[in-house]
Amino acid sequence: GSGSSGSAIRGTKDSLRVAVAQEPSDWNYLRNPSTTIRQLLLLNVLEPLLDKKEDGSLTPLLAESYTMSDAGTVYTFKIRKAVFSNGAEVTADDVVYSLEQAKNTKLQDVAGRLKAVKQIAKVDDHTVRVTLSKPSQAFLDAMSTDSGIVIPKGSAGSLTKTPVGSGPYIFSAWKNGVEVDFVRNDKYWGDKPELRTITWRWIDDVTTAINALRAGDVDMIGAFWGKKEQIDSVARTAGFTKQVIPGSEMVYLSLNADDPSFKDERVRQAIAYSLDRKGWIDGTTGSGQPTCVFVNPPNQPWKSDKCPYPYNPEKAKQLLTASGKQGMTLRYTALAGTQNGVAIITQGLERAGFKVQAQYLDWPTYLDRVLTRGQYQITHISGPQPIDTWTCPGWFTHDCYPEMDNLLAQADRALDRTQWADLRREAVEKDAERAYLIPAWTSSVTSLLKVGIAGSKPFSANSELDMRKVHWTTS
Amino acid sequence: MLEISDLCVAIGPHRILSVEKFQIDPGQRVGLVGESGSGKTMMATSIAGLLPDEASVQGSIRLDGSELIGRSDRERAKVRGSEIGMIFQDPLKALNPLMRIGRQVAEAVRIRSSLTRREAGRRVLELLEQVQLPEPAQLARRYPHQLSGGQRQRAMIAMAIARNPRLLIADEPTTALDVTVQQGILELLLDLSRQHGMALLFITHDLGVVRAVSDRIAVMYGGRLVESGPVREVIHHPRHRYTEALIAASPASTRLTEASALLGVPFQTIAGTVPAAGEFPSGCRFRNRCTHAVEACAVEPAATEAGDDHLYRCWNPAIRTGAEAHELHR
Amino acid sequence: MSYIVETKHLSFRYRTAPAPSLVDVDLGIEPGTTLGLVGESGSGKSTLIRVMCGLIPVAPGAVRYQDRDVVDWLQQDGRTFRRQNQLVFQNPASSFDPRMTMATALAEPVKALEQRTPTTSELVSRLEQVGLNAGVLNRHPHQLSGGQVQRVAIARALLVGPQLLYADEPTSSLDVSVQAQVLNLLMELRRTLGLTLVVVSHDLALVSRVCDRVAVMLSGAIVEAGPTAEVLREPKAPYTQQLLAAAELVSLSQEDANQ
Amino acid sequence: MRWLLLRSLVLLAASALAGSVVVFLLLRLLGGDVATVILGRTATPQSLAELRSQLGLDRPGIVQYFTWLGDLVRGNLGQSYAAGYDISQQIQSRLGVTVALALGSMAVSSVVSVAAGSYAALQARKVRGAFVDLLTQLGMAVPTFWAGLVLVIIVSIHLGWLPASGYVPWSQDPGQTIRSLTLPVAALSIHVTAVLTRYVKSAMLDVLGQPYLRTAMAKGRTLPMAVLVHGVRNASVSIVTVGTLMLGGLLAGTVVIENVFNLPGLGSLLVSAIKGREALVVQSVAFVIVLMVLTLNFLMDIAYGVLDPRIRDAEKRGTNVE
Amino acid sequence: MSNDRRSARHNLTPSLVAGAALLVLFLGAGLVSFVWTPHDPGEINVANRLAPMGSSGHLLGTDDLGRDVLSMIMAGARTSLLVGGVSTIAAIIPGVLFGLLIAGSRSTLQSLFSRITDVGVALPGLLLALVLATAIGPGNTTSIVAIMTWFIPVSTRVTIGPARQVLALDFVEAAFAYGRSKRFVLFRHVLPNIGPLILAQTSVMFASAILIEAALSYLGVGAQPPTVSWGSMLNEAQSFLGVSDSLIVVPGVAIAITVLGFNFLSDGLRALLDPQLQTKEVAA
Ligand SMILES: Nc1ncnc2c1ncn2[C@@H]1O[C@H](COP(=O)(O)OP(=O)(O)OP(=O)(O)O)[C@@H](O)[C@H]1O
Ligand SMILES: Nc1ncnc2c1ncn2[C@@H]1O[C@H](COP(=O)(O)OP(=O)(O)OP(=O)(O)O)[C@@H](O)[C@H]1O
Ligand SMILES: [Mg+2]
Ligand SMILES: [Mg+2]
Repeated sequence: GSGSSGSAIRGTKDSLRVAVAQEPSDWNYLRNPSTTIRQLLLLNVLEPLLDKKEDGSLTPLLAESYTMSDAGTVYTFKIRKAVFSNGAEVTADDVVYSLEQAKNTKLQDVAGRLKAVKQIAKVDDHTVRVTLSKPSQAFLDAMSTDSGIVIPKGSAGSLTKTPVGSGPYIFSAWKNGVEVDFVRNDKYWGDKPELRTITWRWIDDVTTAINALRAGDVDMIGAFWGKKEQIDSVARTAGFTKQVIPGSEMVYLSLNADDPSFKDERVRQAIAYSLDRKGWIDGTTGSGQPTCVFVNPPNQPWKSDKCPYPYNPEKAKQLLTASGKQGMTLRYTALAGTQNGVAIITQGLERAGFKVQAQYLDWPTYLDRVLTRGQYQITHISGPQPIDTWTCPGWFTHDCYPEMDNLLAQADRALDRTQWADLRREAVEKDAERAYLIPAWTSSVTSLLKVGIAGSKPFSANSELDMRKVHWTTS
Repeated sequence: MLEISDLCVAIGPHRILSVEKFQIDPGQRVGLVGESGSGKTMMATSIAGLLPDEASVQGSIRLDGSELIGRSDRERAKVRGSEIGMIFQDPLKALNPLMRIGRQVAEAVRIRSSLTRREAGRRVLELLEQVQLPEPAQLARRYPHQLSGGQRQRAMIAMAIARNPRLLIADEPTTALDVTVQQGILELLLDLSRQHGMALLFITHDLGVVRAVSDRIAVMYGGRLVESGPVREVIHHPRHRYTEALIAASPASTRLTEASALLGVPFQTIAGTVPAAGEFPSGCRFRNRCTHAVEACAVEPAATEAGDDHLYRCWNPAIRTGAEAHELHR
Repeated sequence: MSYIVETKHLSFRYRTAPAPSLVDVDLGIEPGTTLGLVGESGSGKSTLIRVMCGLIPVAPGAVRYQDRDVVDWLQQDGRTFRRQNQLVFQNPASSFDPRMTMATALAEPVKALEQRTPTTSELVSRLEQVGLNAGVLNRHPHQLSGGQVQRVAIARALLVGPQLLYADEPTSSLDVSVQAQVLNLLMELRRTLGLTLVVVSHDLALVSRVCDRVAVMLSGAIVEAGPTAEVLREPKAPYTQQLLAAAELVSLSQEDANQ
Repeated sequence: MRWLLLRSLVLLAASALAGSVVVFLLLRLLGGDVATVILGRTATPQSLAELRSQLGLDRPGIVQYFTWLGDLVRGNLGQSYAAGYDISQQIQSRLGVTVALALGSMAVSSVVSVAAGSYAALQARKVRGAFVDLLTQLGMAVPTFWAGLVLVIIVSIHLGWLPASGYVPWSQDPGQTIRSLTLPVAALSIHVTAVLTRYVKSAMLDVLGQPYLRTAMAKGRTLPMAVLVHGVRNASVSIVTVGTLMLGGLLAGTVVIENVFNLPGLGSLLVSAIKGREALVVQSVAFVIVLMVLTLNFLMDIAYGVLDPRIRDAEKRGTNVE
Repeated sequence: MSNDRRSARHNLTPSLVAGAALLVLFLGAGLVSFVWTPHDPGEINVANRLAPMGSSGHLLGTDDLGRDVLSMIMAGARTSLLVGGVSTIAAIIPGVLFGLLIAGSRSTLQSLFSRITDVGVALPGLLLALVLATAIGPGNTTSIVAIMTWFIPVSTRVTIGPARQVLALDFVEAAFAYGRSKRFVLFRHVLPNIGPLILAQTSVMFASAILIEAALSYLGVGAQPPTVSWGSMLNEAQSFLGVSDSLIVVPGVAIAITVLGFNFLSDGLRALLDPQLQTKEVAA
């Protein structure tokens, strides 16, 4: 795109304007599970103790180093010399405070990973000791996620509007409904980022976002939420490019185990066999990795190629016929906006001999009805939750069985990360066979950007849009 | 002063007006009568150049010898107001409801004149006074709906005479008014005409009104002039059978003081109704309603003179000669 | 009392009107007579007859029809009252529903008041009475001339056999030639049917030939009433005198004053 | 007159309140509440109950409504539950956008439609008039959001003249504000202009048949001048009435257009507040929108009186005018 | 003026013919779609997605799921027909009824009711639709209920004025004078006389209903799959600007043609049926 508007800002080397979809209602990562909060804040503004590499291994971040006791129940973190954006020094008190907050929050995503934590204690000004009730790989892993974020002591209250952290960027101004501005943190302890400002602009509408990009109103669309063709059309345009990285969100079908029609495993299997994962991806975002097992984020060491129910319409039909339930009506409850996905799944189901009745709900209603009350028969959704979320009572799937729980618990207690990975693999494979929770694919995170922007991280472990190394190459 | 010859107005397929000859002398007051749809308004609007777009006009209308037909709207607009003034039937509708009376009169005063606002204001008051409106200054600030019917009509007259036109056309100016109010307006028009030597074309369907204001009368039927002449002459000695029937049917022909004697006596009537445009018979247009129609009436009657500028178009007139008429009248 | 209808201290004001439209009106009409109601526009003529035939509720004052209060009539025996009191309006064109044929329109009062559908021959005989023929039955109001519609309106009023016929300016929107026809018709009906007639008009000359009594109204009040000849000969109220002078000016028979 | 004004104002407030009650009741129909939204996927019944009591959502509806009403009267609507932004401030800042959109397109379409409508009326029997009619019909047939999309494709993407989306506040750069509002206003104006043009034409035709125009011509005016001096104002009286009728539709249009152009107006605030079950915000925004429409209505009523002295007089007497 | 009208009475005006022709197209598409469409409008064929206009077997191309656009347009006509028809009729009947009753009521009540309908007219119906859609879920029912609630006060208001005009005519008083009740007069005299106006209004409303339905579906609160709607087609197509412009063009044109048809029809009807009663432009 060309045009004369805003030429004063555009093209300068140290600022970036990024379009993002959903404005979060607030920024309190301890209370609000919004992905956007993690996308924008994690690593950029708020730093956890550890960082995760592409292969899933952990490296120190705000913690300079850490040690684990032989029994795997005591972790000691040495805190780096760093300051928060409000000028205060990062101390062990802040870490204790932050971890306590995370452990005690009602948000299961954040608190759940810290279940094993028994005690968090300050050793000295820059040392913190965490004592676990049992060995837990989940705990260590959590230190690289939002559960391990460190904020100034007592600042949880102000997280909603003005989050303060020790990251390379400072959360400077939130213009509600319009945009939020980050500016470079000149007191950052590590390598200072090259960008001086990042402006995140909310644009709900895909086309609007693309138009804004083409017209030069923004430089980049972060975590693009549109269709393949749009991505391709932008990427084909001179001056623009795309960047696709594996994302941490998993797309899956869920059958309500409370529903008697699903007691017959042939019905569940028929549904699973009828699922055209490739078609689903192509018909929706166009980028993503089909998967039959529940592995997320994708950079985990327990990947599995196992697929108990690959797409097989014939088999689906046979199984349904065998179960004697041909022509049964499935009440499909879906989130508004996922119509294309439902259309594709429906076509598969109908070929197998089901009838489908779709109902679309907006997010709060969906939350209330499906996720909280479990009033549905079949649904699909995507999210960053790991398989542990489905341990008894099985969340909204209501599928509770001890085998997986045991395997996961065992894994968590493993002192060795290989063993941990093996056990988890076993667990997700087992779960895939049950076909209550039917994994479909992991979504990719695509960003559309102007040529000349470089330095993005090639993976995303916790939905984060890591801007630490992003910079303009030319201008 | 005004001369119309072979004027022919058509709208769509129908010839609505065809007038062979009609004239008004300076200072003369002519009454134009006829039933509804006889073409009176057409005649007036042709003279003023206010015919609807869709009308097609042929013939000639001359004002002081200069031809008006065929001129552009702009040029005819120059004549309107300054040479020819015009007032209309319903004074409420004919006034702009959103504009104060004073401004509407001032508009008439100031068009194509170099008067300043103040001078115009003075002239407005003068005019309002001239048409005998009470408290002109205060009245000028009112809106049309705040005036009575008679006052509105007077305001209309003030506009029409603002630039001392030589001819004033009044199209049924009193039809919507009460008789007592009508009386005032008629007297005012008479006065103005006499004082300024202004010619008056007074249109009405009421013979009594014509009788009250004009010296000459022209009777129309079906878009034709059927009879014209001095008022007294025509009313007392109508020639055309239509004129005769019209006078007889008019309640105004009853002498009020003798009314009780006539109580319950039927009015004389004209059989049938005026046909719609295009449904008139050939020849004399009145012949299918005429009780005196003869064979000759199938042919368009020629204009016949009955002396003293009295013209009529009838093959079987009510009175044949002046002498006979004289006798009859006595 | 030999009045067929009588008003007593009738006053009335429209809810939205700035001034009262009727002020203490006392008026009696003897059966078989014709009353002319004259007065300037807005003097309350239409209002008065509306009140008299029960279309507007009265207060204060009363209207008595055949020695019985009209309110009482309407409550007890509204149909009979309406049958006996009929109206003819000023504007023939608007007094008929443009969507109804004359046959339907004529049948309406009979259906409403007598609960039966009149036969075609019944309608035709009424039409002949007003000088029309069966040809008009299938027409809509706009397909008839003003005079014809006014005749149908009179026929419609007559179909239910009224005792009293109110005619509100029945000729003011008609041409002179047609006006005479309608007036003649009314006079003839009065004679043949013995109707009591109330004719509203602003034309004194007209009233003088049609009505045996006249009432003059001004601003809602009756300023003068009496036998027509008397009122015309010796008008007492100044307003009546004014009216007469105005009528005199436009009289055809008058000698030439302006010459 | 003053009493009349007071009466109208009271009526206005009453209507707006009635509207807010309706909205309040409607909100109770919605599934889920702000607590479900805040706690998201992993909420538990206990945590929900706790949060609800913390936010005061467990109080009876009546209490909640009157608390809100009290806040409204005090002019401080408090903060949104989840985001914690100041509601009054938020509404204020967004009101500007919506009002600019609505008034902008009202202004544009008034001007264009008066010109086009008068032209069509004067040329009613000619081909040129018919052409305007056809354009009008097309304008009425095109969905507003579609027009917006097409404008973006042509003007922003292909020609690159104007921004495709977004909004720059007045305080920041008025020039940019105008640029950012140009396309939305244009898109919004198409339908409104078309409809208004029809009305103007019909009102003008009506005026053209009025005797007072003939009177003006009899004074010596030419037809165009007579129309200009006497016709336009008379026609505008009936157009104002229509304008009132169209306001509701216009505001609806802004919601859609805000969506197409991603403008931070009241419409998008409302949509996001509904999505987030921010009852307080929804209620307040709805109240403001209703109040806005009614106020504009009220102003139009006044304009009507100013334009037409007959109305003024009738109102003085408290009568209906027909 | 009245002569003009009278002569136009039995003329088929160009508007009427054009309107009727366009609507035959629309109704035809909608009705035929019940028994036949070139393809099943819901049939997905991801392999053949975004086929351009004129490709073999797909006259108007295919959408992002490979569905046949022509079939979807036909099926979409059905939705427009259903939502437009039901909501308009469901609004016009009570609306006109209220209008008649209000026009016939006493003047104090009248001004009160008029005020209420004024408020009703002023309220942005889309707000209601949005809230409603969240409350009862998006779908055709939501569109219908929202459009209906939007249109009821509009049709009430449009009825009141002309009804009062008719009520002021002499034949109404004549009917009272020969003993007809107010109800009879309202339904047998007033209603038939404002009938043509209402018919024209219905046609205009139908057109607006189609526009509103499209807007609602576009915003995602209207028709939901598998129901096809032109508005939701546009919503989906919006993602393919610059990729497959025909997806934007085709439903937009379909909407415009249909709305144009109804508006023309309304004009034509008014010219054809209008009696002496002077009818003004009607709003929606
Ligand atoms: N605009 C028009 N289009 C078609 N015919 C018209 C038009 N104006 C008038 N006429 C016809 O022209 C004829 C003469 O009309 P005109 O208005 O001159 O009659 P009039 O004598 O003034 O009647 P009235 O007493 O009712 O005013 C009538 O038959 C009328 O129907
Ligand atoms: N429906 C009404 N509402 C308010 N005022 C009315 C109504 N009808 C008549 N008036 C007023 O009542 C007064 C008398 O009206 P009415 O119609 O009885 O007069 P009228 O003598 O019949 O006049 P006209 O000769 O013009 O018919 C007038 O001042 C008029 O303005
Ligand atoms: Mg005339
Ligand atoms: Mg009257």
